[in-house]
Amino acid sequence: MSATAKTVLSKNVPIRANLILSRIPLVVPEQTKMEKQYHEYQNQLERRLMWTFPAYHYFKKGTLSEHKFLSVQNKPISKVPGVWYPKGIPDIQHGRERSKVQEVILPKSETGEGTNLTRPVEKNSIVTPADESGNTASLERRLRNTLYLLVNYKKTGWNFPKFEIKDGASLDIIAEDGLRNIGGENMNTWTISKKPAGVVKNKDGSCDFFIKSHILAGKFDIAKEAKNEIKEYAWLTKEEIQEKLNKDYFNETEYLLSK
Amino acid sequence: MKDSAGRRLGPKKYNGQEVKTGQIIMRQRGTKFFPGEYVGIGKDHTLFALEPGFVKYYLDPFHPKRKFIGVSLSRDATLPTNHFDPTPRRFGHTLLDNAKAAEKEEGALHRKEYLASEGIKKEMDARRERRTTLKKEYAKLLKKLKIDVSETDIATDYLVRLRSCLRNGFLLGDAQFYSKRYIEMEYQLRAEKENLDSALIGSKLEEIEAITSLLNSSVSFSNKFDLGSFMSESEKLEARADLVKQLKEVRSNLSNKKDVKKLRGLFDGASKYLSLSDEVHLRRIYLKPILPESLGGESQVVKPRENDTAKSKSKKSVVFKRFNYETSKIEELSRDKRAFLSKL
Amino acid sequence: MQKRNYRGIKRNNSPVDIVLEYSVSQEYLTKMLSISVRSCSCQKNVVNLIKPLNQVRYKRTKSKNSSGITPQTQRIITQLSVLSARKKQPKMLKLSKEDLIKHQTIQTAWKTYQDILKQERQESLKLQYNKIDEAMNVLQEVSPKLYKQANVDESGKIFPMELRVPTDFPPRKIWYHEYKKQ
Amino acid sequence: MYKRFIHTGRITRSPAVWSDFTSRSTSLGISSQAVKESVLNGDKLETGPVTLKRKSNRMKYNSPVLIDETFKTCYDFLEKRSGVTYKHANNPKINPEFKEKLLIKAEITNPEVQYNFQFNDKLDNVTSIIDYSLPVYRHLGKKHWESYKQMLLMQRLESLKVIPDTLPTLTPRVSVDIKFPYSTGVNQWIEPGKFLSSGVTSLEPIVKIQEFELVDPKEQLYTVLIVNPDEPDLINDTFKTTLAYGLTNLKVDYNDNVIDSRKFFPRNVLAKYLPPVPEKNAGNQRFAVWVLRQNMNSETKKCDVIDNEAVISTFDRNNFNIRGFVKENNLDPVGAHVWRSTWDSNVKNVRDKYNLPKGRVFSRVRT
Repeated sequence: MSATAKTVLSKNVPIRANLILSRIPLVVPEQTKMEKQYHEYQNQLERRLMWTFPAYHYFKKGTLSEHKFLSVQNKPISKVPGVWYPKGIPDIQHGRERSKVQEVILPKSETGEGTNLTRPVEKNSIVTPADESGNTASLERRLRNTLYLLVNYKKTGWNFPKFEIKDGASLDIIAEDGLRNIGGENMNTWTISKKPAGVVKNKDGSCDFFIKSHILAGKFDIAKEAKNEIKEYAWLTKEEIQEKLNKDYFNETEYLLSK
Repeated sequence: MKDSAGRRLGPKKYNGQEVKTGQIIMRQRGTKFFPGEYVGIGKDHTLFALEPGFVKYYLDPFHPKRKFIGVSLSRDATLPTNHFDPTPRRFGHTLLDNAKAAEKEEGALHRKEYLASEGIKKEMDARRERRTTLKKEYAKLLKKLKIDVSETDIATDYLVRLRSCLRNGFLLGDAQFYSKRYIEMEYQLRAEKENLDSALIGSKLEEIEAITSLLNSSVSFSNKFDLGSFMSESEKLEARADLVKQLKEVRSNLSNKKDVKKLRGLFDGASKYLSLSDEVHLRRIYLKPILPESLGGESQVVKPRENDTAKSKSKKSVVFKRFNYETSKIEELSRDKRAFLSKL
Repeated sequence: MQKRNYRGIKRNNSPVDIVLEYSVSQEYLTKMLSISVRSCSCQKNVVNLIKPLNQVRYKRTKSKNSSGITPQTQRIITQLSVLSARKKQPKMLKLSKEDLIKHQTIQTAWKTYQDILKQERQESLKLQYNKIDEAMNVLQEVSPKLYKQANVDESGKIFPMELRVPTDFPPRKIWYHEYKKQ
Repeated sequence: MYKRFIHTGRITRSPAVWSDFTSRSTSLGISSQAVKESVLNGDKLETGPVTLKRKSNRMKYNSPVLIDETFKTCYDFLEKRSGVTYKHANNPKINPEFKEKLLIKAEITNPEVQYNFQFNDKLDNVTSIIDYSLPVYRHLGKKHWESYKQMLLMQRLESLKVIPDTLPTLTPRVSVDIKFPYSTGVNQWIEPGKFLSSGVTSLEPIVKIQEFELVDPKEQLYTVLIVNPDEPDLINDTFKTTLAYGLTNLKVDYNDNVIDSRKFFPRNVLAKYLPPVPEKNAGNQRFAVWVLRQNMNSETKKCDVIDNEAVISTFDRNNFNIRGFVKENNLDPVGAHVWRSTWDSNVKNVRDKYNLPKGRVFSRVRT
């Protein structure tokens, strides 16, 4: 590879630093049906095979909390001599049927929400207003996916933000400075490495190097100075990027993006 | 400090020296030398010869850090012997030429064997006795069934053998072949010993073949290994269907102990045409000790009426307690006695 | 422990205990008598000593054993029993032939699935590594200076604390937009 | 985050491979319909698992929670993968060894195959249940054999010094079992290294040769030799090897593989069976059963046939050189077995039966 590159490339070709700025997923990916079922199955097996919960250790005898705890537990069938139990004679130890899955139920708190040990869990919606309105400029969209920053250059159209090299600065510095030049200062980013993650060799001999970075806080806003250069920007998932970029370019950069 | 006297350690035999069994080759503290081929080691690590031969000091590539002393059986053999070569061995016993001594030695038994021999002999006699009576029975039976075999002795031998093969769990085809082959082999060996004419042997083998094939098609063993006349597969199926019909009929109107006896009686001859597993299966179905509740009729489970007296309850029906999983309560139920085979 | 107490009460009714009680009262009597003989002059004392005789004796509510255990010991016993398997192990899980096969199939499928995921990840990482390698080679060709800058040792670089770990559900404030450059 | 594409709606369902028995052997499925239903559609069954025979036991039985639902998903997943593997395996261009591997991979996760193999007898060769002509059962059979019987055999061969006293070494590849049904009518496979009485061994054994490897059963020929390396050799004060039984040019199927006299003709017999007749005080005698593959000609794809009549004249069965024999005939030792015999009071009857001379008696003590 490098042998062929040697013949083609010469020094003083135009070099650009491209920045792949990503927002990592905020929510874990959705479990497949198999994963869900397997985990639930294993959970149930574990409950069946677990040692009996020693309630007497946690609740002192004769206290109100003990009474509260015991009153919400499901009572197992008790054994009475001389009675025929078609599904097997009950085998109860410490209030648990030994041959069954154990369920430990925590009593409700006084207000009726959650248990007295935990606050009730409010589950926020994974679909955000930005998803509903289709606002691609928002960072609060597609929480399960990684988002990448794409800008629409007036001259060349949609692309990753790219910056010409300056004297004395390394690729990552150029990329970071360039980002702040076009997107404002109020961004917290973390560049993974000084080393480029990939390269695209254009037909005109110029080279596009890719620097990977994560946005941690703040937001990208087109700066005044850059407004004549950039039309708009968007935070897009891999699939959406595929639609925006031209096919060859996407194929060359696909490996840098994750779902 | 007091010094102890010398312990006289060191080699007692050197490389190439001849040794007899038991001779000490080396006295040492710890295993300076390890015992190699045909060399033993004592509790104080003394090395001694296990076979008469020639002492060899050697190294073994399997244990590169050890030095070995071995005894080779011949003067020019090198040790260790190649890993994949047969081990050199010495027989060592002498032939007893004296006929009297040989006979005495051959008759000698270990104490335990001697003590057991009486019992074993008795058992063998008893077994032989059982076999002869069985053979006699079979001969009688063959006569009764009017099966004409040219040699009763071969036929009964074959049948006794076949029975034991079947008892040991061989499939019928295998059992028949192995029994026939046994008779053939026994005959062939006898003929060879007596130097019989090959034509005679051939005719005899043909006769055996004829007898066994005749027996295979005219008699068969029941699943209890009793001999009877032959039943073809279709006959067996027919008999089975007939039995099932009768069983159903008797089972459907059981009312007293006599009926139960009759029901059991139906299975009397069934071992002839039912395989063991099939018979067990049918017994399970038709001699069920308690009728299934789903049948209805007398097998219905009912709650005893309030006004029934305890005595009247127990006379006609059986009262029991059962846990009801739907209501999570213990129910007292009664059931007609006719649902229980043993209580009729 | 309550069970033992319960038994203790019951045992008081047994003839052995009645005898025992009797012997105790005998002892009491002799003791009392000897004292009363010694201090017959002191009327008050005698009255005091006689008093217990008139007292009604009730059933014992604490067994002899439990009275010896302090609450501290009892706590240690409870804590140890939490660790011990006695009475706490479930019944052995015996699967029918069908269920055994089903369980094995589930485990095989899961293993296969994990293998696929692992393989995919390995392949992706390998590809990325090769691309980095290629990019560095090209960079060395086209700009040795940038190459040198890119090759600066980065050991000691720390992972940013602000990077959030994905959770099952989004937080109330999804993104911190108000970040200002410090 | 890496890809998770399994069980997304995009993938179209491939045809059910494991329930299609038009091109697959029926032994890849559970033969009993009830048990099959119980395994594959256990959730539809109301009466509990069928393999529990008693109704009361079925009522008492509790399946693990969610096992049926999870099983169904996993079954579909594995079946789909099996379909893909079958597609590769049916490619006519691949070589047979690789095809065998693919066929194993396609079926080894099939619960029906696992049921058949785990809960049935592996020695009976009932082709409707375990058919060793199928690669997957051969693979499972080999793993099962290697898990115990192969190790036991090697331990016995090594500790009894059968190797190297008869042949230098052995890489076991076939499972060999022996039985003596003619002499006693006892239906029992012999454990390697067992002491057998002279009555049991008085008539020839039958040998079961179970192949696990990919061979051509229609062409491949086998030789079976039973040798005794412990015959006293008084002249040299050592031992010599005798040939107790020899069979050549035997054809063995994957399933029909018990060699008794129905399987061979007098022309296959290299040496007629001579029973063990140890002499008094001559020690224990080992009888090593060697199973050898005859050389397969790689060009003609035919097996070399041993010409028994010519070969018999080249050796002396009372002083048999098994190493030389194996080398001359280009044989490949693939399996072995061993039993031991010692003098007992029945030996003289056996000698009498075979018209052998009276046994010698040796001194009890070695010189």
